[in-house]
Parts: sequence; structure tokens; C-alpha cells
Amino acid sequence: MNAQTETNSRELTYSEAIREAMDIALGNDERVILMGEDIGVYGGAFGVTGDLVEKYGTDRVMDTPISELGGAGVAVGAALTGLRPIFEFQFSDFATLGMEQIVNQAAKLRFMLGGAVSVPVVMRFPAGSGTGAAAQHSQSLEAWTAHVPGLKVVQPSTPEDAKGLLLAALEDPDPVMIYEHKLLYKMKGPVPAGHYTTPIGKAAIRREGRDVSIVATAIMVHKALEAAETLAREGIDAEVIDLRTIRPIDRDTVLASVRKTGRLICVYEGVKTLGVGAEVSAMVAESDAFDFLDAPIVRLGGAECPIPYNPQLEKAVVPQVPDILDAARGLTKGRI
Amino acid sequence: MNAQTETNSRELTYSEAIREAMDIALGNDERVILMGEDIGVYGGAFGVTGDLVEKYGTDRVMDTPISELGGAGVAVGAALTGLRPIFEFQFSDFATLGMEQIVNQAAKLRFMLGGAVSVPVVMRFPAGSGTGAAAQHSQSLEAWTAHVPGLKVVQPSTPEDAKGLLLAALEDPDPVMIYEHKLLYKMKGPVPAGHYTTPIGKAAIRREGRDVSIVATAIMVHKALEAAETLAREGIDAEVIDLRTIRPIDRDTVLASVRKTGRLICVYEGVKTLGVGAEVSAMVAESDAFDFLDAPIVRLGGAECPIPYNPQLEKAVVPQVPDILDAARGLTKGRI
Amino acid sequence: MPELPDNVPYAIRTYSPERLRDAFLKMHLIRKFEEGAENSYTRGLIHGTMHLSIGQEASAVGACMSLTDEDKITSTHRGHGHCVAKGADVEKMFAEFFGKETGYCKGRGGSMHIADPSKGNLGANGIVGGGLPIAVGAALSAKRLGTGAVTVCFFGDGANNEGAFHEALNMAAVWKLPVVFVCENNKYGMSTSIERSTAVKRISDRAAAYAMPGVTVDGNDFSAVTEAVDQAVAHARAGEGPGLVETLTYRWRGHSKSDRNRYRTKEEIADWQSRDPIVAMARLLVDHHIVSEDEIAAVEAEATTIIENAIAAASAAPDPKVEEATRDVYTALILDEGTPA
Amino acid sequence: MPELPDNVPYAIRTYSPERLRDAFLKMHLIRKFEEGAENSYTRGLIHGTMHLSIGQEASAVGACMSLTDEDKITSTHRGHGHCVAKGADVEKMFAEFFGKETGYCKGRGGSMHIADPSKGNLGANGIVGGGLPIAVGAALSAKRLGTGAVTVCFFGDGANNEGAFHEALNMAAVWKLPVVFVCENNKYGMSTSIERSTAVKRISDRAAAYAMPGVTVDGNDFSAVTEAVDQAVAHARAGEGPGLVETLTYRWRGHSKSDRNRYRTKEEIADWQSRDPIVAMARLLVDHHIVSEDEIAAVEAEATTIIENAIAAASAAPDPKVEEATRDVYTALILDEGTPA
Ligand SMILES: Cc1ncc(C[n+]2csc(CCOP(=O)(O)OP(=O)(O)O)c2C)c(N)n1
Ligand SMILES: Cc1ncc(C[n+]2csc(CCOP(=O)(O)OP(=O)(O)O)c2C)c(N)n1
Ligand SMILES: [Mg+2]
Ligand SMILES: [Mg+2]
Repeated sequence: MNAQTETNSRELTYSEAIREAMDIALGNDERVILMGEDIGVYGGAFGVTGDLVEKYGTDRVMDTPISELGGAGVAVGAALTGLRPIFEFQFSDFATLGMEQIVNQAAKLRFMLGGAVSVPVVMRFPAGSGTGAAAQHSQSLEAWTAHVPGLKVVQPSTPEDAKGLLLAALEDPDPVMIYEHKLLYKMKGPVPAGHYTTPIGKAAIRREGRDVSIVATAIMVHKALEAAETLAREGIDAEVIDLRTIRPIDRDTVLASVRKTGRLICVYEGVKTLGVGAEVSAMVAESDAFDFLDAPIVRLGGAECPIPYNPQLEKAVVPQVPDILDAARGLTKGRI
Repeated sequence: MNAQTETNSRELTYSEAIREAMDIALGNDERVILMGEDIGVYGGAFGVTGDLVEKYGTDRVMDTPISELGGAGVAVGAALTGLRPIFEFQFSDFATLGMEQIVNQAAKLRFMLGGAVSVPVVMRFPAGSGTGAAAQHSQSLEAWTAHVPGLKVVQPSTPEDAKGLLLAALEDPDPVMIYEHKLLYKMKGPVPAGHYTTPIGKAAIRREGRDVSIVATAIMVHKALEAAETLAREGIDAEVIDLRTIRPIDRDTVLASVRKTGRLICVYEGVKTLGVGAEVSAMVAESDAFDFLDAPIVRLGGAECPIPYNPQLEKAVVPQVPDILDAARGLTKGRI
Repeated sequence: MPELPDNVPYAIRTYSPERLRDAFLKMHLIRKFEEGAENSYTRGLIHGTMHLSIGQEASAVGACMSLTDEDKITSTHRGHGHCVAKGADVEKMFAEFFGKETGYCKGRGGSMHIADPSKGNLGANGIVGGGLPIAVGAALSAKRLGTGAVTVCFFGDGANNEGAFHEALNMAAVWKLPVVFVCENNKYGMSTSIERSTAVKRISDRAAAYAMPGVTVDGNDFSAVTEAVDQAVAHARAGEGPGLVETLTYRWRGHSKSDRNRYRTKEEIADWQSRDPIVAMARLLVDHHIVSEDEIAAVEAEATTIIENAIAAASAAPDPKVEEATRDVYTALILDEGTPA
Repeated sequence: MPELPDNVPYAIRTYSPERLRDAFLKMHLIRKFEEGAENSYTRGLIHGTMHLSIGQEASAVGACMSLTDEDKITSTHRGHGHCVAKGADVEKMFAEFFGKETGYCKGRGGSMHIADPSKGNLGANGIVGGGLPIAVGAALSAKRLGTGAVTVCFFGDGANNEGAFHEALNMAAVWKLPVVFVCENNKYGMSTSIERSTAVKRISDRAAAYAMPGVTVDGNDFSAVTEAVDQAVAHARAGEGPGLVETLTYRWRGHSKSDRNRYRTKEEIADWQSRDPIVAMARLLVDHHIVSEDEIAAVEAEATTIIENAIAAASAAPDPKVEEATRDVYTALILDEGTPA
């Protein structure tokens, strides 16, 4: 953050930061509209849209019927013809109903039409577990869209990035999928005022370190940082990388870190098998950074089960700080 | 294959083998029904169901309306209440419409209900490129379902396995997703007569070798075998593993091979990023087989683009034999 | 039972005093269950969310009157009432709500997934419209296996705009399956009124798009619900295909706990509260001498006791073991070694 | 043009001889395009699949009569006709069909994705029902941006059972958007007849489920199609909301090249062929002295020449470069460095 940023920034929650980004976009650009279930007078299931409908009216902050496939498709069609829709899936789990439009249409239209069109649609996916809402309301399926060429996919972990990435997404001519972890909505952090963008495709090094690289996404960034503090007291100097964008992944930043530390832990909430960390691991294992690896690449991902309702169980099936500590200690044991 | 197998086996195409499996199942078990678009009098878009409707009637070989979400959901509900449906998505691309029922319902019902129910549904997904049907009819999205706990996911590469895995899927109490590569439908191979099952969760070593492990799925198995013949003439002894099941992956077989060869190439048609090979690579990189690796793990996956229509372009964006040759030569250069 | 004249309400004519008293008890159980749930939530005992059906009791209980344990239902996120109506044990329901190992889902599912397959309840569903195709599948099983069972598929007015609604009703009609679609129209899908979400005024008018009978009834009138659903169930059971029944009702509470009720007025809520389905049921039963005024109070007291005991027992029940968090993902993970060919 | 009496068909009353002659030429162009496509396929020039619309020309051309280049259409897998009707260049269409760099999609899309955004054609679609919500989105843009444009959404009888149909029509109606849904009912979705797939006989009857006007017309009667669609377009353009027009027509060829036509009879095919929409159009134009018998033949000859030239030119056009296979996935992959806050 530069000096100017610091002067202008206030503490906002993650959801306030997103709302501010939408407010700025709605104010600056007539083409921007918001669409989603209960984003109007209700203010959104997680309160993210808040009272924007009062400021911009129901023509620009549109409650949709409960029609995820159709709603997503309307957003795609609108983006194709001049609007800049921001479509909210109320829970990312419901996007399972909209995948056809996201993957077959939004992601592919430009390519299939030989470059004749762009689809500047932004979609928001409240994701993740921790709210006691059980298996159908707690998934982290970002790996699906991150697997699909034509889409750009981001997972902001801080209020500042939540705002900056949303504004970047709106300026991007291509479809951008934004996964927001529900437990982050109430998290506070400094957010610069006014319009700014956070680059899509760039990871952030949240903590520099020499001994082990921890590449994390979304809420896991905070767990990694917490673990890094403890590790520091034990003499283990962890570098924490916040991936931020998971399609395209910032290869350079990840590889540079691994070349430096020789050890890699990938931490993500999605199911371990074929979750985002699988790609990070494979990307490193196929690169020239492989030769710098001093130890196997550890992945900490969600357990191989749906998210359980019971809160203790719910916590047990996603990586926690002690898991990161164990992994880092194991990797560095007797080696530093 | 044992002696008995050889006696009883005939040459069948992959699609004949699947049809034979369905025929046996329909004949043996009143609870088995087939559902899908145009699987009756039309015989299926790829002719897989053939004339089964004539033998078993429209009550057991049911043409559905063009309603993928609803059709998949009906199959789930029927499986939950006593039937054994085999549901065909006409093209795997259309399963993007049915993901809600596959992922939120079929995969999770047992877990969410604390083990009170099982969902013995089988779904078939004709997948892959090579037919000139362009971006919306050529995808390989098996990584999506392979990411989802509660599902079992297979990708048979031979007629024998196509039959054996389908019969195994029907005996399995859990939902099994079967990805069939369209270009394999016409491929011939020996298929044992009568009822038998191919175990879900077990990879097959198609060719033993010492120098490099090639872990491949579906049609890529054949390209890998073709490459291995050429490599053998160059003095490179490749081991070719056909993954067969991609959830759960047969970790033991893969790791044992890598421990032996020290080199790994993953070959798959799905988009490289977050495709099945990402998991294979990460699984090896996090295991004790890591210490046996003499070189980076190479992944050969689909290019980062939708499948183009033009046949030269279409071919160029998925791995071909020369790509496997290059990779194997590169990995072994000066080392064996 | 002697045949009663036509001006006597359908339910009175059709069901024994015991069945009617039981239905009345169930309505009270639902009300008390929901109040107990709300209270537990307020006391911080609940981690997740919940959707209360207070005000909708007549619809849930009325719709299940002619169903046996062989008949199936599929339910929704607002499913506590359907579950009680289909005969569930409220202690096991509370245990689930509290995330206990003794709950219907062993604490894995919670409020949105309570199911009771032994009684034919295939479960609540967290996905709006998710149960619609599943219900059609259950009806397909019944038809193919010749069980004679009917499936009642509950869903809300909001769900009627999901593609799954369209696909499910169409298939049910084309294949003439024994399924009855019961749309509990409580005027809102979360905050979005039917006027703002749905192109038609009466959801039952959509039945014509599937060439099936469709009817709208007062969902707070137990007898009216029973009459309409029973007829549709009989029709389905006779092999004449599916039907759609819309029950007009109202949820007194917010959509869930995050609801500030900004999309509706206090007057509207009060108006509907003045048409309490339980009060109406009590009047019906007293008017037709099924139960006396005294017994009315006794039934309520009985429900209160049952719920209090259920909450106490469920609270004391053991939590699931954390080591068993990933149990029951698969029925059989033991890898089959394959059979020789 | 002097006002003509009511017994003169709508199209004759409404459109100039030039427009009518142009429509007739377009119908021929579609027929010849399809025949040329089929012939190319038979000669092994085509790698992929194709869906021919021979027999459906009146529906495609009739439905586009009142549209300008600002108005949009969304089309289907069976989209060649819609594309020609909306003014596309048949040479670029063939080039696309042949997978050439000069094609509408630079050889990346092929038959199922031909689009011509410059003329308002948002494209064919390989996903049945995929274009329905997209059309509603285009109509939303038109309404918000005040362009006055109308979107015509083509889809088939098979597509009417997709959830997307339901969701799209409902949203279009709730938001009163300028979109006209044109269902080309050719009796089959692939092999599945409307009787076996659809609970209603007339798809236009489903319009009532969205409180929008619905009408069924003879899709082989150019004037009838034009009259119905023009009225719906005018209604939509006037801000009165969407409409549904069902055009009854028939595809003479199989669904695609793998079709053995087992699900329909030779007699049925012959019967529909005897009601050739192009022959009917010729009769209409001759009867009303728009063109003479001689000119009729000249129009057909003109179409033949245009198509022959287009095929020749497209065949000679360059293939895409293999090195450029992954071009145009993104509009901008250059990573924005972010703006300072
Ligand atoms: C597919 C899907 N979309 C959205 C939601 C979020 N959601 C849960 S309940 C609800 C409202 C449902 O309305 P309705 O069907 O009328 O049932 P009611 O809550 O009124 O009983 C919404 C939007 C969901 N759970 N699933
Ligand atoms: C979602 C989806 N399901 C299935 C298909 C396969 N398919 C292509 S065309 C077709 C039939 C469509 O019928 P209809 O809508 O009547 O159009 P028609 O072919 O008759 O013009 C089918 C099943 C598809 N392309 N997309
Ligand atoms: Mg409701
Ligand atoms: Mg058709």
C-alpha cells in the first residue's frame, strides 16, 4: 500500500468493501446493474448489497425470481449486448444450477464466435463452510470454474482486495467469477476510498519468509498468517502467499517463492482432491522450481466428505491453524 | 485376463460392450431401467443403447424429454426408492445442466441423512473431442465430479473395462459416474461373455516398464501405449498405467510405479489446469514417492481453450502421441 | 361411521375422531416444535440456520392425511411441519437440530436435511426446487415396482420459478406418475413476493401447462387442504396421473433469522395471524363435536409436554465423535476386487 | 402503397414487392444453402455434424420480416435458416461450415455457432434451450439502454421442456421485456415426438403460464408466420411485454446425419413435403402479382448461383493457423497492474 492509500483508507468490513465497489460502479457507469435473489429490499442473504436498491432503484438492483440458470443466462445475454451485470448467486452451491450458462456460454462465446464478441459479466459466489448451514450451503467449488478456459476466477481474502478485484472485474472485458468466503464478510480491514483496482492474475505475498512457502486462498490466508506467527516464534520463517486469482494463477510469484524456500504447503478449503492446491502443487512439480524442492509438497484441503452440520464436525473437515503448524513443522524438521 | 476369459471372449466394440452390459443388467434385474434422451427407437445419439428398447420396451428403456436437470433428478429419486437407473447424458457437456442433482443430491444424500439411505444411480457421460462438434459438444469435465466426495467416477478405456465397470457400477450402492470417450465407441477389443465386474478404484498397468511412468486416462491410454512402442525402439522402457477410476484414484498402483521408474508423465484430455493429471501429480508430489523422483512431473493435458471446430485446430489442442514422445524423451535424456 | 351430509366439511365427513384429534395434536406439535426451535436458537444453542413454518400447520398436516407410511413425501428447507405431519419423532428431530448423534441424520444434516425414510419422508432439501424431480423419481419407482405408493411433493411459491419445477411436472404428466405437487404459497420466496417473481397470479394456473388438474385452496383451512390433496392423491393412486394443489398460507416468522421483514407490513402479518390455522382447526373440531373445549386445551398441553421432553432429551444426547466426521460418505468403500469373467 | 382489403394475406398487405421478393430469395437461399451443406457433407468435406432446416424456410424468414439490424435474434443448432433470414453473407457461412479462417467464427465455431452480431444475430447455440435466457438478457439490455430493439428468440419444440424455457419466459413476463419467443415446432426433438415428451398438445398453451399472449400458426405459411410474429414484435416494441408464437413446421431431413428416421413414417415425410413452404410462397407471390411465373424461376436460379459461388469461394479460403488455435479465449489477457488507490 502506498502513502496515498494509507491516507484515504478507512476500516471497512469485507462486505462493506464489496458494497462500496458496487456503489462506485453503479454511480460511474449506467451500464452496471446488479442481479440476484433478494439483493433488493432484503439487502442480500449476507447483507452485501445492503440498501443499494434505495439509492439506485429496482431497475438497477434487480431481485430475480429463484431461477439460477435463467438468471445467470440473462446476465450473460445482457453482458453480450451492452450492460455490465453483476450477478449474485445467493450461495455458491446454487451455481450448480447455472453451470450451463457459465461454462458453455459465458466462457466460450468469445472463442466460439472467433473473437467477435466479449462477455463482460461478473458473477459473485458466497462460498465456504463455517455457518452451520450444512452440505448444500457450504461448498467451495471454485476449482470447477478455475478449470474452465474463458473464465477468470478470483478469491479475495481482504476487504481491500474484495473491493479492488470487483472493480477490476467490472473493467475486464471477460467473464470474471468472484468467490467470497462467507466467514470473511464481517472481517474488517483498511480499504482505500474511491476507485482503484486490484490486478486480476497477481498473487500477493502477505508475509515474506525463507523456510517454507505457504500458498493459501481466501480464508486460509488468515489461518496461514496466524500459523506463520507461531512458527516464527519457533524459528521457522514462513512465506505466506495469497493466491487471490485462481485462474490464471500467478505462476511467477509461486515459483519464485518455492525457489527461495524449497518447501511448499498449499492450503485451501475446497475438497483436497482436485481442489486448487492440486494445481499449485502440479504447477510447481512440473516447473524448474522442482529442483529446488527439499521435501514433498504438502496439501491441506477439505476432507473427502460433504460439510457436516454439527459445528465440531464442520470445523474438523476443513484445514485449521494446527494443521498448518503440523505441516510446516514436519517439512522443516531437522532441516533448518 | 485368465484362461477362462480368453475362451469366452469375443471382439466387440466399446459401445457393443456397454450395450451388452446393459442388456445383461436389464435381463438379470427388474429394478434396472435406462433413461436418457433418444435412447429408445433412435438407439442413442452414439448408438450405444441400440435396439434394447425393442427387447425391454419403453417402460424400461425410457426416452426422456430434453430436461437434463429433471431427468437426472428423476434418476436420483428412483435410485433412492428401489430402482437402479442408468441415466445417459446425451453429451457430457449437457451434464452442466444436471450438476445440482448430481452434486447436491446424489453425492450428498447418504451423508446428509446420516447413512440412512444409499443412492445407487449410474450416470453415463459421452465425453471428449475429435468429432468436429465444437466447444459445447466436446468437453472433458470429469475433473468436476472427481472433485466431489460421495461420487465414484470411472473412465474406461477398453471394451472389456467398459462392460466390467458398468456392471460393477450397477452393483455398487453409491452413485457412479462413467465417462465414455466418444472416439472409443467404435474401438474393438476382446470382451468376456456373460456377467463379470471390473473393480472400481483399481488402475490397470497396461504395459510394464522401468524408465518412466505414464499415467493416462481414457483415450490417452491408447496414445500412451502407441508412444511406448516407439520409445521402446529408442531404448526407453515406459510403464503405462490406465487410471480407470478417477475417484477414488488408485494411489498404491501409481506410487509403486513412480517409486520404480522415478519419472512421471500424466496424460489426459481435459483442460490441463485442474484436470485429473493435476491430482495425480499432486498425489505423487506429496507422497513418499517424491523422494524417488528424478525429474519434474510432466503433465500433458488439454490446451487452455475451448475445443475449436476446425479439425486441425481440434487435434492441436489435445495431447497427441508426439507430445508424449517429446515428454518422455525429455525426461529421460541422458539419464538412462 | 354414518355418512354425513354434504354441508359438513370434508375432513369431518372423511376421518375418524381419532384421526382428527391426532391431526390436531400434530398441528400443535409443529407449532410448539417451531417455538422450541426458535427459543433454542435465541438461547444460542443452534449454530446454523432454520426456517420456521408457524402459520402453515394446516397445510402440512392436511396434505398428509390420506398417506400411509408406504407413501412418500419430499420436503423443503421449511420442512419441520411436513416431517411431523408424516409421523416423525420430535425428539429425533430436535436431536438433529441440535447436531446430535441421536438425530435423524446423526447430526450431519441439521434442520435443512431432516428425513425419516422409515415413514416415507425422503427428506427436507436445502436446494429450492431440489425435491421436485426426486419426487417424480419416487413416483416412477412406485409405478415400475407396482407398490401403489403415491408421492406428495411439497414446495414453495418461490420454487415454482425454478426450471426443476417445469421439468418435473412435465415428466410426471407425460409418464402419468402417481405424484401430487403441493405448492405452499406463503406469498414470498424469502423477500420476493409472488407478484414480483411470478408471471401468474395463481400458481395452480400453471397446471394447465402440464395438462394436469390444478386447484388453489385456503391453506389455513385444514379440511379444504385435505379435500383437495386427498382427491389428487386418489386420482394419482388410481393411475390417472399427477395433480397440483396450491395451498394459500403464510409464515408468521421471517424467512430465517437474518430477516428484517422489510418487504411486508405489520398489518399483513397481523391479518394472517388473525386467521390462525390452529384456532380454525379447534373451532372446526369443537363445532362438529369431535373434541370438547376442555379437550382442546388438553391437546395443546399434551403437545407442550411432548416438546419439552423432546428438547430435554435431545439436549442431553451425545454429540457425534469428531473422529467419525467423514463416516457415511459412501455405503461401501471396500473396493470390489472384480469378479472373474 | 394503397391499403389492400382484409382478405388479401397479411404479408402482401404489409410488405413491398421488393421486400417480398427478397424474402422469397432468402427462402431459396436457405434451401440451397442446406442442400449445398448436405452435398459437401456427403463429399466428405465436413468433419463435424449439421442440422438442416429444409422445410422450415417460411418460419425463419417470416419471423424476421419486421426486424431491423438493431433487433436481435438468438438461434439454435438448426440455425442456418435464421442466419440467412437475418441477413448473413452465405459465403462467410459456408466458410465457417468448412472451418475456414474467413468464416463468421474464423473456423472456431462451425455450423452450431454461426453468428453475425453486426446484423443482430447473437448466434446459433449447441445447447438446446441455451439461447432462451440469453435472449431475455438481450431484451433487458434493450429496455435499460433504451435502444428500442426487440429480440426474437428461436427455439424448438424439444427445447420447450428445458427448465431454461420456463425460467426465461417467466422473467421476460415479470419484467415486461421486449422479446418474442418463436417456437419452431417440427414435431420432434431429435427422435422424440412432442406427444412423448410434452404434456400439452400446443406449446402456445404454455404461454398462459406466463400470462403472455400465445398463438399457434401454420409455420409453412409465410404470411401467417409474419402476421403472428409482427404482431408480437409490435407488442414487445411498444413496451407491452413478451409473446410466444408457435410455428408448426417440419424438417424434411433427419435430425442430423446419424438419423435413421426410425421414429417417423415415409408417409408423414411425404405429406409435409407436399406442403413445401417455398412452393406455397411462390404461389402466394404469383397469385398476388408480386412476381411472375418467369421471375419465380429466376429467383431460384439467382439463389443457386449465389450458393455455388459461395461454396467455391469458401472452399478456396485459407484454413486457420494451427499456431493460433488458442487465440480469442480472452479479450484481454494482459494483466492489469491495478490502479493506485
Ligand atoms: C436453488 C436455491 N436457490 C436459492 C436458495 C435460497 N433460498 C432458500 S429458501 C428461499 C425462498 C424459497 O421460497 P419458497 O419456495 O416460497 O419457500 P418458503 O421459504 O416461502 O417456504 C431461497 C431463495 C436455495 N436454498 N436454493
Ligand atoms: C441441453 C441439450 N440437450 C440435448 C442436446 C442434443 N440435441 C441437440 S438438438 C436436439 C433436439 C432438439 O429438438 P428441438 O428443440 O425440437 O429442435 P429441432 O432439432 O427439432 O430443430 C437434441 C436432443 C443438446 N444439444 N443440448
Ligand atoms: Mg414462499
Ligand atoms: Mg423439433
